Amino acid sequence: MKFQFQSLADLVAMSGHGPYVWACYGIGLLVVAYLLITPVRQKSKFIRQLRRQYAHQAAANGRVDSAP
Amino acid sequence: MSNTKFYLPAPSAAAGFVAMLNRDLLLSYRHKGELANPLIFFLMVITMVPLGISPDPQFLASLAPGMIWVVALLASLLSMDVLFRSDFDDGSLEQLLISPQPLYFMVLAKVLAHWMVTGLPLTLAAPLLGVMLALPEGGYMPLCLTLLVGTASLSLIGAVGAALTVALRKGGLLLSLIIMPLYIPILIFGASAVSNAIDGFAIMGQLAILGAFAAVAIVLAPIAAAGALRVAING
Amino acid sequence: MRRTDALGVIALTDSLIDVIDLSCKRDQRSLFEGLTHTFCPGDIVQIEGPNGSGKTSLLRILTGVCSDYQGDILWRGQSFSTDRLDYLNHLLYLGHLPGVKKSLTPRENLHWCSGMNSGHLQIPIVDALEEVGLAGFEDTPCHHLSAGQLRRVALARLYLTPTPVWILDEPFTAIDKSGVGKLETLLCEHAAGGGCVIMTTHQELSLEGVDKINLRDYQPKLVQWQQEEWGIDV
Amino acid sequence: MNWQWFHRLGSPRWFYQKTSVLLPWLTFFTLAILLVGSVWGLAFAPADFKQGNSYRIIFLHVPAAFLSLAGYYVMAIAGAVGLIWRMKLAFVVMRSAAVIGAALTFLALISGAIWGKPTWGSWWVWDARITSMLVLFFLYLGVIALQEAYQSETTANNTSAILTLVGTVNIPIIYKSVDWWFTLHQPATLKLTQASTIHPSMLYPLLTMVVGFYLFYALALILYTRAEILKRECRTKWVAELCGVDVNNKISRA
Repeated sequence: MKFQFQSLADLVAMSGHGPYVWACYGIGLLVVAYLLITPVRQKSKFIRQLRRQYAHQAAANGRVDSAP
Repeated sequence: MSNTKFYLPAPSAAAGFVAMLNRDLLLSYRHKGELANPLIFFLMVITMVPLGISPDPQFLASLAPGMIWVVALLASLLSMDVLFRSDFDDGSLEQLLISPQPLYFMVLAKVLAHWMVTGLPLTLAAPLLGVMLALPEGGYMPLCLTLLVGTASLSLIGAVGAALTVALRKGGLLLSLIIMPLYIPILIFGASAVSNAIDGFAIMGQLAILGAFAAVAIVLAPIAAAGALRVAING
Repeated sequence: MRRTDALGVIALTDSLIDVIDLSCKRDQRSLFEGLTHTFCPGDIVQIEGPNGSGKTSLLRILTGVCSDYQGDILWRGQSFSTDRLDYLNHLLYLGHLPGVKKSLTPRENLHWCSGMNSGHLQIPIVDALEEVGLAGFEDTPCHHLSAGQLRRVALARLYLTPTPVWILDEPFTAIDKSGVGKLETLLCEHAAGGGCVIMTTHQELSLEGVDKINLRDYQPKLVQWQQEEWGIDV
Repeated sequence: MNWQWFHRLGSPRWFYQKTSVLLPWLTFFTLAILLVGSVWGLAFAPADFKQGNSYRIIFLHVPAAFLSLAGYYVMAIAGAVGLIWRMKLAFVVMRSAAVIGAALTFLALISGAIWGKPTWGSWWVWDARITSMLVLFFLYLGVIALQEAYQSETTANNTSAILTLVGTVNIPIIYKSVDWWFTLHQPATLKLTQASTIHPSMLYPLLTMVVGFYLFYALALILYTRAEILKRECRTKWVAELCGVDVNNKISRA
């Protein structure tokens, strides 16, 4: 197994096919990143929301308890 | 100490099938105007083709088999939406689900009625449209044969989509979206049989495959449609 | 409890439908819980409860149309889904919607209904329509009829098919006073003849001996934590 | 046989906790293998003698195409399990699989189109494989559209599960008929993949990428499912504990 290109510039150019190949891999990266980041963000956003909700509830409870 | 007042013979599936078929045919008969709609649509779209592309008979002839098949498919699809919708709206679908009849045969009866008032007229009207699109001599018989068998499968598969979207207000477009990919094999074999016949090749193979599709669809599609009706009406 | 005669004739002493620990949950929201009741021949049972307490859902569950429930429903001693068609054959359900086709005549509509059921008619269709006060309308297309008359077409089925179990969702809606009286008599006769009526209504009934199930009593208790989901509904 | 494990498998909490342990490892291996595979394919695999360097797209296209088809079956099996055993978790998996599958099908389509430009001189050619991919994409879109159309979650789940099952019966038929249709209309001489001719030096990076994509699929499915589980179970005690809420304090209110 050996590195198939003369230089890094060659690797980028890929004898003229560079734009196509790199565009493909770019889109691939975007899709992979999207599929991994969306659920993680969804989850953390949801946990934050739930925490706020519970904190709100706890505050409301505190007021009820201290009421005469 | 028995009560003979409630003597109930077991209902016969055949009688239920006939009752369902009769009712749906009677309903279509009462709405004669709607009966013609798919046909008029069929005719209009075919009129658009020469206007939009070219009136050259040779060009049209090469286009005719595929064009007629695509439009027949669309016409059948557009008429599919009402298959269960009106029954859902007035509560008779609910009555259908709780009637002591196997739902499979009820769905089959409804699809048969639908096919008799859409697929069959489309098949009969197809030669006329063939003339308008300069379909070559050898294509007429195969066109009618493939449409006859193919529209039956279209109605059966379409019934599944109609059942899945029955509870949705705006189900029409969604129905097309979910069902059209499933129509692709029928379109491929139907249209290619007609072109093959025009080129003088045998078409028994394609006809046999279309027949096999119809047979499988008769067995499986009503099961899926019945299941879909049960879950759609549940919500 | 399980005893059916050869002809499918129902003995008066048997219970018809047993509902055991029934609860209804739709999309995470619990409507009622822990409902247990035995419906016997001769019973008229009125389901009560505030709006949204699940009256219609309960009736739909009993017809088998709605499956969002947990618990058991027995038809003459065995689960009503084992011999579904037999159960449905003994059942008549009138829902919110009359289930009447507007472009058909009352006669055609009832003809379809009887064709779907056993086809066994107690009295001719014309007589049934006369009973509900639609004499002379047999061959008028239903879109010429009023809402009340449409409902009467549906009610005519009560005279036609001899099913023991009637499940009626608001049968008195859009029915005038004399019609209500007539219907009440019919329900009484049905019960006296060994039938069973399960119904919801907002009307004050003048009937005697009506059992009542108030769904308010079965409302889910306020729980601190939502119940953890345990894989499969067993 | 004891079916306890199967029941537990359906418990969202059990699933969530087990996958929490698995997740870091899975993420690490997935990203590592994908990275190794891409570098290998892009820089170290020899160029194809006919297609030159543009063939390097197959290291992305083929795994994506594999997974989009396999993903449909994952979705169908999940849907069937949900319908038969009324297992809610299965429906959650089905929903997640629809989104991931559609995204991967999209990737396969786009990469196929980009590969077509230098090879056939056109962005879009009605090649059998790419046409089948397009139909598969439509099938995914249909399932997602049906899921979104219903207000009631139960109905949405059940109807889209039935649609997936109907689609599953149809997919082999569609693929076969598209293949047949393609041979009818003069096949293009160059195909994106010619399985029989592929040289080991190209096969190994391809296999690496396929494995990487399978792992990635599992990872994405688990992540989506976990997010969905939290949403569904938001009122349960264990989710509250997970969010760091003082559970006992809340009980004192009642």
